Amino acid sequence: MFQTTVTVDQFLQAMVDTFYMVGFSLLVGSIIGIPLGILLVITRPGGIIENSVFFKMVNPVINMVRSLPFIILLVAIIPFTRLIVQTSIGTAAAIVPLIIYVSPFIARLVENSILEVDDGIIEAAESMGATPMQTIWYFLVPEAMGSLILSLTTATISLLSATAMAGAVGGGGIGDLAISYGYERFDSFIMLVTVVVLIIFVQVIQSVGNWLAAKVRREN
Amino acid sequence: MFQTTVTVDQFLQAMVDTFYMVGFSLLVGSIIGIPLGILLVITRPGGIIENSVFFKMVNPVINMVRSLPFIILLVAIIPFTRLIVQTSIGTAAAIVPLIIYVSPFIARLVENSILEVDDGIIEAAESMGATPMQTIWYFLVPEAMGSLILSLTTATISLLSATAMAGAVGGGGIGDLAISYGYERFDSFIMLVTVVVLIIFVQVIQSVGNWLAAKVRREN
Amino acid sequence: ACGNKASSDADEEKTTIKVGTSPGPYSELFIDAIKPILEDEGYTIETVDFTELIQADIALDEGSIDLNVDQHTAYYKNFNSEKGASLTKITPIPTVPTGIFPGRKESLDDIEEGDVIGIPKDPSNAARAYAILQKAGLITLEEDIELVKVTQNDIVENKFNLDIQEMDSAQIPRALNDLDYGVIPGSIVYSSGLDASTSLLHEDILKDLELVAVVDEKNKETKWAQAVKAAYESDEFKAYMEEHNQDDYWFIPEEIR
Amino acid sequence: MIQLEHVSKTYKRNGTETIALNNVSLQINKGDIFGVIGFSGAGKSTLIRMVNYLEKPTSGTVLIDGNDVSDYTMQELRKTRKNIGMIFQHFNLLNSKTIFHNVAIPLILAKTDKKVIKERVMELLQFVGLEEKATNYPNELSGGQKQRIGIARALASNPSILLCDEATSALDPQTTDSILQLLQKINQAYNITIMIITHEMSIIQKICNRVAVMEKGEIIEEGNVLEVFGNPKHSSTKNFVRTVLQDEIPENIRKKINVIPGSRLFKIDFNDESNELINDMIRNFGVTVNLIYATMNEIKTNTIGHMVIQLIGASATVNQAVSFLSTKEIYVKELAY
Amino acid sequence: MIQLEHVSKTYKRNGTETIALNNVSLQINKGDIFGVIGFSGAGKSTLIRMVNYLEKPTSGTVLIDGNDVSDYTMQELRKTRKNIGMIFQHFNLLNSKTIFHNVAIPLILAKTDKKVIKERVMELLQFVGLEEKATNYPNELSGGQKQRIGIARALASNPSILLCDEATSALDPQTTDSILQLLQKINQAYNITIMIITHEMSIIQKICNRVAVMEKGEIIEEGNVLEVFGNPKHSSTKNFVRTVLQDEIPENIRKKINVIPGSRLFKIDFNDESNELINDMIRNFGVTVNLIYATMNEIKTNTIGHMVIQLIGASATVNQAVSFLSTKEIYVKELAY
Ligand SMILES: Nc1ncnc2c1ncn2[C@@H]1O[C@H](COP(=O)(O)OP(=O)(O)OP(=O)(O)O)[C@@H](O)[C@H]1O
Ligand SMILES: Nc1ncnc2c1ncn2[C@@H]1O[C@H](COP(=O)(O)OP(=O)(O)OP(=O)(O)O)[C@@H](O)[C@H]1O
Ligand SMILES: [Mg+2]
Ligand SMILES: [Mg+2]
Repeated sequence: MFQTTVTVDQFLQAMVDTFYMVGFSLLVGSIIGIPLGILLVITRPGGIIENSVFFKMVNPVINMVRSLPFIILLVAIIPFTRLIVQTSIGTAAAIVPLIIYVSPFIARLVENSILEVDDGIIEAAESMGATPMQTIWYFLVPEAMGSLILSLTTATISLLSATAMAGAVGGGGIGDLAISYGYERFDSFIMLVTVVVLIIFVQVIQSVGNWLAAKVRREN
Repeated sequence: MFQTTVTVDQFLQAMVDTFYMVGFSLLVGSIIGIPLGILLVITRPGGIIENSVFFKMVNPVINMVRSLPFIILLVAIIPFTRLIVQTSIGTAAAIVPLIIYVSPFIARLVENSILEVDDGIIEAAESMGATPMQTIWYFLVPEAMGSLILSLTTATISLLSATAMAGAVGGGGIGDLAISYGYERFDSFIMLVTVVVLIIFVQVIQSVGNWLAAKVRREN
Repeated sequence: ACGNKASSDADEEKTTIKVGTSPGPYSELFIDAIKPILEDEGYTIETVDFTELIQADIALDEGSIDLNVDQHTAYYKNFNSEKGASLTKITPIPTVPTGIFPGRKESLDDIEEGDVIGIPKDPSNAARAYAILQKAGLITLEEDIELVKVTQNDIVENKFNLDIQEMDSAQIPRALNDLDYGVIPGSIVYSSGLDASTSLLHEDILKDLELVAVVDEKNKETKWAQAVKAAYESDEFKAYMEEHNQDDYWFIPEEIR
Repeated sequence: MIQLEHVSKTYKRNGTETIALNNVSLQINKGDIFGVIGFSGAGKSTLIRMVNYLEKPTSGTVLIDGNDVSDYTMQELRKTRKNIGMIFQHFNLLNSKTIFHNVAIPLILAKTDKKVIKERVMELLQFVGLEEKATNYPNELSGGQKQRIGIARALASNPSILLCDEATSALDPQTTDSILQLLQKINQAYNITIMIITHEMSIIQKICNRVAVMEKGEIIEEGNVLEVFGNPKHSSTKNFVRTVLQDEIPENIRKKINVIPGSRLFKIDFNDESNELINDMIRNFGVTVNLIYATMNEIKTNTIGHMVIQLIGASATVNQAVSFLSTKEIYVKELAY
Repeated sequence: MIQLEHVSKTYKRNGTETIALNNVSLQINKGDIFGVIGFSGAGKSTLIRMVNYLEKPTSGTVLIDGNDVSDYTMQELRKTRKNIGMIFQHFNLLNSKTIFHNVAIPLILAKTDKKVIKERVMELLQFVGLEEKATNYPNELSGGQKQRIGIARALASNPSILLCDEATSALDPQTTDSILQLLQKINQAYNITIMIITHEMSIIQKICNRVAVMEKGEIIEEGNVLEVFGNPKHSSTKNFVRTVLQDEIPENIRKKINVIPGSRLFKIDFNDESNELINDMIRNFGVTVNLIYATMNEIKTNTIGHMVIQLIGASATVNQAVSFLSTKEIYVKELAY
């Protein structure tokens, strides 16, 4: 039961890789996805800077990226990946498709959160002559913050789950360890350990997300 | 370019399998996930039927399921799958893990949507002596409907993307075709066709979702 | 095949070999038996884990890794022609044969109309599976078909109308309860701890389906590549195989016997 | 009957406490139209939310028909609440539902027959003058229209207690009057108890029989409307009374008074009893009486008011006239110019 | 200066049309305190939202300082709006931000220096009596407190036009008065233009110099406050005037009148000019004058009012007294008992 071919070093490296992949893709994915989600709200018909050209261009692109199975996405963008990180393998190379996978996902969740902001708030912003940037920054984002945090939490967990597929390009990480040792090498011990670690990760992410959201909503 | 080893029959079968997997798992996943999401809102501290035992039990379970990479989930629940559908292979067997994958995902999105309902509405319900079921049905759900529809749209698209992994148990479907023929057998024609079909699917799902949500929000 | 980082003049001095490894016995064999030999000769071995053979080949082609020991000739040739790559073998290496294993049915004699049989879905292993099914006389494939490209559609005759389920190879041992038979690649037999001797039928390993050590064409003659080849052919390795292959688990190609 | 006994409510956040209600005791009898008046932030909304237990008191007891609400099971509480209609200060309408549905919802919750619902809702919409908005949605209504929907909704299930949190603040006086008349009508017809929060004295004056004046979380004066407002003790109460009853001479009238040397200024009660006063003084004492200012107001069915008169004449005659006033048992007060 | 020219606004949904504004023309001059009064749903909120172009007119033109707002680029529109403060009927506060931040936001948008913001915000919070709530959040405030925050926010950036959509509807009269005084002060000090929507006559009466009365999307009467309310033409206008000026004898006073045979009842103007009337009639004609009812009210700095008197005496003397009244150029009308 307790015998395994995975070394402690390997395991620690996998932890590091997972942190790195999730952290980095979440960061960049948010930097891309959050503004994108906001843009989807404000450029839509009736939005504060209604722009049907932008909306009708970006909306399908997001759908397109969202429609590709992760492995296909990963292959499809190899040339792009190489352009960005000079290689198509390893943790760095996994991050590019992860970012591309999570950004539109975040955009959709953000879009949904921002759409829930009361119209009256937007009117207040308009009446003060707020620029679109100010409306976003001082009105929409703060008012949607609780929901945005929960959305990012959801995205982070989906991302963690997607890093498991990073193994395809030698990305490593805990999920890959679970798949390539636990699943493909039938190493039940490492399967158990990795699953427990993943559960703990998710538990922590969700708890932090819930706590922050509740704090923002001033429920605690 | 236009040569391929995939037959038209095979392709149509894949379409049918995808529809079947997405449709069925979405249906059952919603039946499980929506009430679960609502329960998460109403049993949480300060909720209308505050129940910390339930909340503290279910919340981690959802996190647990959400933390597993799909393929691991699939393996982990094989005994359960066999119990339900009598087999661990084929499309039917893929549906069980898909449901288990999507239900907590839907629950989280629903939770986020329902949390955005104005407190005043809940107070109105309370003041009328509405039962918890009535509060959910006549107050929370209608008020969150626009957001709920967008959440389900997001879940459907994630689900479609997850069906690609159903190939692991011989589940078939368009995504699997893309991977095992387009990707693994370098069949660029079928890759192109499947990707186009997936994009169209997603486009349709998102458009229908957006349209319905806008309709519910009376924006069109 | 562009963006090659490894500069050729440095090749002569190259003492670090990057190996793309995949789950299964071939990478393990390399690490257990070949790596120590190479290290004794002053080489440093770095490994990069892949779960996808294609990705390993792509990495090999672009020069991110130097060596791969997880595929057969048919596979890399197909990769070359599809991707315009120029991978080449330096030596055949020990190979674990694929076998038909019992599921719900104990013996191939019990085969019946409509039986369900699980085979690997990845093309490299699917090729072996179709070959062994043909060998067992259960199906007939089109003549002159390139084995690595075989799919269900190339079956011209399916005598028992078998329901052939293509699935993840690692899934097959786990699904034997729901299969009448499973065609399981040696690597998975090894990993899953199945008793190889319970196999109902062994494949005859065709030349093109022997595993090979693969490098980029232009590195074929480098010192380090030759060192790898030499390691597989060395007496030390032979002794290792002698010791570790008592139950004939491995098929050892003629060249390195 | 509604009883609050020593009810306090404190809000805590980050260590700071806000005392919204401070040891409030109150009894509202069946059939009362009970007004609660007070400055913004006095604790009126908090008080009314105690009654249907939307907010639990930090300490103290809430009794409905003699039963301690904190002893109720959820089910009993719901049953009680079904009998309590509430009009919210911020309306709390369902934006996703039509006006019709918004008004119908208490009936839907009570599983009322569809046909009955339809009739009842249309009747209520007619009452509040919005039958043509039945198929509209709340965000298509004006502020006052939303408020009227809130009123219709609260009345839908014929509650036996009605809680109104500034139910007419967004309404013009005419619409307010028609709503108040409606409330009065149902109060009389069904003997329902109505609790009205407002800061408009005119509402208290028109329909309440009892009133509580709140300040800083406390009830500072309480009782029969005429008693409280006829003889206000606290300065806050006086301030409210002043809003309907201009208690002092308006500034610009005061400025224009012709200050005749030797003349004196008096403020006296003005009610049904004092119609003949001026005439009598002029006739009986030969004093000249100028009417400077007068105001009169109805509180429920009673009239209260006062007037300011200027008496001119020989100091002795003026004195006589003043002592005549004193015999009349009316309030007299001399004012400085 | 604000000009609306033939402005109409129609809302369409599912084929049905709601005409919220119907060909409205209006001019508000710099420094005006312009009141808009009307029944619930009359179109007041729609009208005020035309001014800062939160809502585009379906037809017609909106001019600010002579410029057609529809010609503005977004940037120009924003610049104009920065100069227009607005108090919303439903407050529209940011729930995620503290009270301090809510009031500060127009200044933050204008990139004002932090220290200046702090001073200005605390000053405003003091004005509206909520400095101790600076670190609270909107959902911790009472209805009236929220409204006061909305007022403070609208004033923060010293706008030159202030739009108030029922800015005091949730406030008690005393707080309302202090807000109105504040508005009046800034109107005088900075000559800012204020547009006030209300259905409380008392507000118009206290601070507006001009008024428009709306009904069903139209302006039915408009002009100087004293003119419009001193001599109301439309019945709606009369109804509003009646709310501050009880035009008719209250029912229960009327009931209690002692109907003396031969006596007659008259309603006459009651203003600065009529102080001595009663005295004069009694003295000069020997008629007995009972004061039945009187009310007096200030509209801005003018006083209007009326009284109801009962004249008793020989028919000839009464007639003489009545004709004496007529010579006084005051309004006299005989009433039936
Ligand atoms: N979005 C909308 N869609 C349809 N009708 C609307 C919409 N907004 C306002 N209306 C209608 O236009 C009319 C005028 O509304 P407005 O809000 O201007 O009234 P108001 O005079 O401000 O009333 P109140 O005093 O009740 O606030 C009302 O009949 C209202 O129902
Ligand atoms: N959730 C809360 N947290 C902190 N303080 C609160 C909360 N709710 C109310 N308060 C405070 O309690 C006091 C009473 O509030 P309440 O709403 O009862 O006043 P009100 O009399 O209804 O005033 P208004 O006439 O302005 O509506 C106020 O000072 C308010 O700021
Ligand atoms: Mg209140
Ligand atoms: Mg309005």
